[in-house]
Amino acid sequence: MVNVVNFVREHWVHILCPMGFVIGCYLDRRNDEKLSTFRNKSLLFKRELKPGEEVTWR
Amino acid sequence: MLKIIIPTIMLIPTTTMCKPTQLWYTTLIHSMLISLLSLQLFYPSLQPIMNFSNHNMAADQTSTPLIILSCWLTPLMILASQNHLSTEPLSRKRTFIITTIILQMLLIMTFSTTDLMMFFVLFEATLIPTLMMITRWGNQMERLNAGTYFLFYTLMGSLPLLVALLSLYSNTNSLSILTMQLSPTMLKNTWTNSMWLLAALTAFMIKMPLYGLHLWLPKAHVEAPIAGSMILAAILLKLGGYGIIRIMSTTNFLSKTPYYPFMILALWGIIMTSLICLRQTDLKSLIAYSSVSHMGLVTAATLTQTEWAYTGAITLMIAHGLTSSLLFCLANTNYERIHSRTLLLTQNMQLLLPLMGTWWLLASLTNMALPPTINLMGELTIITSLFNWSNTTIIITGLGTLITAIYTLHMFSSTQWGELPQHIKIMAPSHTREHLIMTLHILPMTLLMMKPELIWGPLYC
Amino acid sequence: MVFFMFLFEVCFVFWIISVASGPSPYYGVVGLVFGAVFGCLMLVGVGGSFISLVLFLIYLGGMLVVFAYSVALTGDPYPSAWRGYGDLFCMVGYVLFVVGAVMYCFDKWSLEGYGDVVMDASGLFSVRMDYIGVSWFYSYGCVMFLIAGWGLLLTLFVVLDLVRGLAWGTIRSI
Amino acid sequence: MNPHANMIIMSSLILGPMITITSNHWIMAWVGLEINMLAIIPLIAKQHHPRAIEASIKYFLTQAAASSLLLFSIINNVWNTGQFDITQSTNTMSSTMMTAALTMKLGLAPFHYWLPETLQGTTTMMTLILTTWQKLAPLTLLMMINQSLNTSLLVTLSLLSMMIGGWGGLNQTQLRKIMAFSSIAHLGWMTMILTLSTKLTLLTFYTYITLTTTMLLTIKLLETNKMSTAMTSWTKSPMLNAMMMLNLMSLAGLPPLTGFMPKWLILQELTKNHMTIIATTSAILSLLSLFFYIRIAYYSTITLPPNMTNYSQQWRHKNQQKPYLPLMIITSSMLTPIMPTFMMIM
Repeated sequence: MVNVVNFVREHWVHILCPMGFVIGCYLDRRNDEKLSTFRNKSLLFKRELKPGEEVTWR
Repeated sequence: MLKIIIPTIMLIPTTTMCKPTQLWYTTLIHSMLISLLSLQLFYPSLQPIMNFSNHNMAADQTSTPLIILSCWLTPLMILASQNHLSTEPLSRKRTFIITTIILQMLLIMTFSTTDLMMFFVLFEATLIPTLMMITRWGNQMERLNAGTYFLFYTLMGSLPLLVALLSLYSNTNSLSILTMQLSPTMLKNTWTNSMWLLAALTAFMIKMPLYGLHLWLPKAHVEAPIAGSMILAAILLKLGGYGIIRIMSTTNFLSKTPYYPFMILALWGIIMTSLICLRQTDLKSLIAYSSVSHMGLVTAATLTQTEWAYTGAITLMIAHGLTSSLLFCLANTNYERIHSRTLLLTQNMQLLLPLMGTWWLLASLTNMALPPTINLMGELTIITSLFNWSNTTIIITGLGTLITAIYTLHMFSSTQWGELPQHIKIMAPSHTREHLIMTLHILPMTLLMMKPELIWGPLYC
Repeated sequence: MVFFMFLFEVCFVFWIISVASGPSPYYGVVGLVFGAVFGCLMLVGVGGSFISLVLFLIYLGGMLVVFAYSVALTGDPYPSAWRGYGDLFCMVGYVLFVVGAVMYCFDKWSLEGYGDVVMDASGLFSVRMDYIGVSWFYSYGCVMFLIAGWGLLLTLFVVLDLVRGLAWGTIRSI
Repeated sequence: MNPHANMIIMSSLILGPMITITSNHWIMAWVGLEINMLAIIPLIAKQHHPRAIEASIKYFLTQAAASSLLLFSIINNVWNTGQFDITQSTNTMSSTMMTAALTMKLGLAPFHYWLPETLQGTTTMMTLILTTWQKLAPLTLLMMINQSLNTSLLVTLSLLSMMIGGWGGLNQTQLRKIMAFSSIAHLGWMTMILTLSTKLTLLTFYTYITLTTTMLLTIKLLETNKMSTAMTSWTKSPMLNAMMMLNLMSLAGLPPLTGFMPKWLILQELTKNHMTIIATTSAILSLLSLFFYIRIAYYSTITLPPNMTNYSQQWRHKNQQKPYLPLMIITSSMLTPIMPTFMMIM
């Protein structure tokens, strides 16, 4: 137990960058959704889901 | 794009709060992870579209290699500066690393923004960390002079650019890179448009630098610390080329006449700066002038505005970025041992540092564009497109490549062979760290040789 | 009346020249007071007897402040009057400047009309025009009056503070 | 100074510009200016040092001359238009004279000679008041009469003061004098845009106040009055010293920092009005100021002398922690992203 607490105290800074990556991924995904929603509003560029596809922005 | 930028920002608190003993490898590992993460941008760049991240940021074939290069350079800079900073107190080491991280963040944003005004602001924003790096961590007293030169040359050119962009904005009501080609106001070939073009291009020409506007560059390179030289040669010069490509897309239909002075200076500069290289005594200055010479090719290529030329320009920018950064690292390994940049005092290095000799050889070969390096691909494409633009340019470009080969060989032979200087009593062996830096420079070049379409730009798609 | 006016004007200019050329602030204040007297008399000449009276009183009050200032700023134990040619040059130069300026201004700005207005009421008014100002002063000008009073109080404080100095009664360090 | 007298004087110092700003009547505006001018004289001369007295006399003479010129132009305006209303000062000659008087009060070139001398003569805090609070009333008056001002006159004056602010500061070693020249150059930017957009003048003024206040408070805290003491100021507060560099860059108007925001908007407004050449000239003239800012930065932050301190016992300097200073540094360096909000408010 003490070891774990000590380990966390020693190395907690290493979590910051991966956390940033997770946040960044989440925000990127949201932006992708927003942009593809915008795209799907246009008649020219909108796209239906292919079978076996969850989202249109891939 | 945010999944690269936000970890980069989070790297700043990581740097300030990590344990003193872990400072170097924590920042190194994390920045290396970020740069590996950025490689995923290559995937969408192989399709002929702007890859939007959000409505302010997008990456296309032109900007993706540069973004990845700037991500790649940060761990290398951290790695290379370790010896240089070893005598500094801890807080200054942290400040230095934070400066490099901020620079990386600003560069990613500069290359990925879709708005010319944002591009301008971020382009200027990179000045402050670079200035701090040159003037605060340089070695000699002349660094202050070099910093002033750097700042004032760049700003003198870019303030007209600001006004030019603002006037374009008040004419077209948009500065988006995507819709710029569609704006109708730049069609006419009038004096106003020529002056506009002059104002818009001068900033990038100074940044490139064009021959005649290049005096700040050797000074800055010579006085900067190793990290400053690396980032300056690898990315910051390329900001100019990238800017020219972006601005040129707005002026598709203008007549070619306004470009002639730039073109002449660029082509003439290739010869002149290569000749200057031949009579340099200062190793870092020699590498700096070789950068000017290579960038002259890029400038000339971007001015012809063909697909081939753009491709060659981007390829050469990436290739030269890696090569010149590698050369500066090699020069720095000598500098850290001899404490002099003079070529005459660093002879017969291959006897003392044999493995370093291999790196020197490889670096020299890439710098003189030996087949099958990507430098050759870039130069060859540029020479072809310039030949297509005007047949006589082959004289200048051919001569340029010849002199490039000569001075590179001169640099190689005078550092690696010859009489061992008498004053060297004690010589530290080369560290694994230094070999790692060289490997990390050579590795991407070798890999890109095998799959050049990653940096092939608009031609591939 | 025309001769009186001429006399007043000449005296006014004379005293103002004495202010401009006098080397000592003490005499300068005297010159200002007399200049103010003749200026007010000129105003009487063009018909503003009441306003000139008010102006004269205010000027006297102001002169005291100026006097205090000059005492504060010089502390000159032996005030000197005119002597030598330097002061003469000052005088002549000032006269030339005034004459030139007046001639130039008469041409440029067409100021001929300035003296012609007489402040008598006309038409149905039974009160002189400059008396109307008194009623305005007490009706609309109350706040202004208070602020002006505050300004005078402030001036008093400022002068006192400046005069206090360090150990001396005046600021002798200049 | 007696505390009661001090209170009266300080309150009048605040009251004066308040009266000027709120009044619609020329005489009241003039009275406000006078009260303000009278109140600051004993504050400048507070130390009763010969230099302080000299500064206060220079200030008094200039301001009194400007006030009397202003009063004369007011009377002239009333004579011609019959209006005491500030916004109705339509007579050309009197509005020109008003411009001269108010720019003299502000310290704009070519009426700027008193400003560096006065600022050098007094304390740093008085420099702060003189460069920020004292500019408020004349600038407000200029903005109120901006309808009848002459654009080419103002643009000439502002270009002139940018040049003088830049060139004058190059030769100085005293930080307060440098701040005076920086103030002249910034005032140039404010008057440049005065006839085109008063809101931008206000924005420029706000950012100018923020930046100058931060800079002068830093100078006060580090007790660096000249370049040579700036050399050793890093021993007192290293972090503040590093931030001073950012603040100086912001004063110079380098892009991502706060100081760039007003310049950007002003240049945009000028280009929109087809004054491209003037915009370019003024942008390039700001490089002159950049040179001396960067010189201060070189001295204070960039270069560390090999010897520790030139002054004996510099390290004994009592380090007062000012809680507001970090906040001010943040506002003075990182406010540019807030620009859209500004544009929406205005």
